[in-house]
Amino acid sequence: MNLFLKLSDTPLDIQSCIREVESPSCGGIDVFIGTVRDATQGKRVLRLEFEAYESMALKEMRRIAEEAFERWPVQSFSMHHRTGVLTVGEVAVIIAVSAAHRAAAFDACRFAIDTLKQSVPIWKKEVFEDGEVWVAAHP
Amino acid sequence: MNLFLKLSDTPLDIQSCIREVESPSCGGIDVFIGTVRDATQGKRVLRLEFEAYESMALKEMRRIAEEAFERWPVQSFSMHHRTGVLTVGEVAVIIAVSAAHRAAAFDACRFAIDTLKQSVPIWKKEVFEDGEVWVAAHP
Amino acid sequence: MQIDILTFGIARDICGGSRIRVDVPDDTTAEALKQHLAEQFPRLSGLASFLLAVNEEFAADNSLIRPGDEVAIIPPVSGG
Amino acid sequence: MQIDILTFGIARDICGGSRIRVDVPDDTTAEALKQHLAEQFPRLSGLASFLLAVNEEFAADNSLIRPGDEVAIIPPVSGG
Repeated sequence: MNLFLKLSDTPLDIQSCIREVESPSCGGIDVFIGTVRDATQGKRVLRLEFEAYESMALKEMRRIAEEAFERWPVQSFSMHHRTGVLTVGEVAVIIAVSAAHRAAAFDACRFAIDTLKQSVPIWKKEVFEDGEVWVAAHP
Repeated sequence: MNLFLKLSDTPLDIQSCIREVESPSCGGIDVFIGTVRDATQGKRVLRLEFEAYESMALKEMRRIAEEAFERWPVQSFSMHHRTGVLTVGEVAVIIAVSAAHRAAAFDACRFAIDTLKQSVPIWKKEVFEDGEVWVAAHP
Repeated sequence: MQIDILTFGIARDICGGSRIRVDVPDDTTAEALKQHLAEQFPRLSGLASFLLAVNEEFAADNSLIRPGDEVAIIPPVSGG
Repeated sequence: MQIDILTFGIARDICGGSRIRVDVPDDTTAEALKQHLAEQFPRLSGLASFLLAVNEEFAADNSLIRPGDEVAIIPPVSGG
């Protein structure tokens, strides 16, 4: 089980995340990259601020990876998440999954980002010109 | 419609394919990377040889991209395919798709690789220690 | 017993600090602690969800809080 | 009329060259040309599929081949 997890307050490196999952016995890698969008619901975003409950976030990230290995024939799994202040265009999360065949890589990668957004204790605040809001906090 | 297509007989660059689809208005990028596996059906693969009907392959690649733009709210689409002789671990194809929201990026990227494998006139020969075979040629 | 509670995101804003201390009876359950917190900080009840983690795991309502446990308020997550 | 036909992959191996020339009646359809090729190169019929492209588009069986068209044999593709 090749499993790589990272929380970092400095810029993430896409190439190194992908390199972690490359292997001669894999035929397909699916990579998801989440970036900071310049607008949300029509409002201009100046920056995002990510905060993590780091020890628990890493535990939940590991749980996601382990479930991916259980459910699909995945070869390697890497998930890097950024914390701190991010400006528009910066990378907030990278998930790379390799497998012998592509279906497992796609399924596991999509499962991983969907589940991350539901269960990993990381929070983001959107900062606009006229205020700020913790995303998803209120119904 | 930001659309980037490439057929190349020299090594593909993952980072530059991804860079083509990055944009401040996108929130998610899905990337598929197809690499040369060291074995197929238990037989050791020495190398792959890719051959393309280049002008038609680029037309079919464009058709796939255009269909992706029609079917999903995709922002940018890039597809790079390698030709020539590839050794184990090398990158045969990269598809990067960006969108405001991740579902479109995942759906369009997966559609693109699935359709590429069905319709783009590119052929690969697997070379083993004791022979070679054009993949999928025979029922 | 006294319990130190970590807060994050909007819960930190609501509680006014990244670590708060509350005084609850021994053998308090996660559910009872949530009720206690919701009374002390009514805005927690307005969140889309409001969970507790105990020792870095999401806590079931009936799990007991023990002295020394690492307890955290988990408002709706929004990573990625 | 004489038609030059591009071949790729296993079709090139079967036909013995990356460009072959066949002699067919005027107003030949893609289907008739495929039959002609299958008679001349019987191993083409053993492929999982065997299509023609005319001017870089997959050709319908009833499409007419005209002098000067770019015709290609497309054996089963296997890119990616």
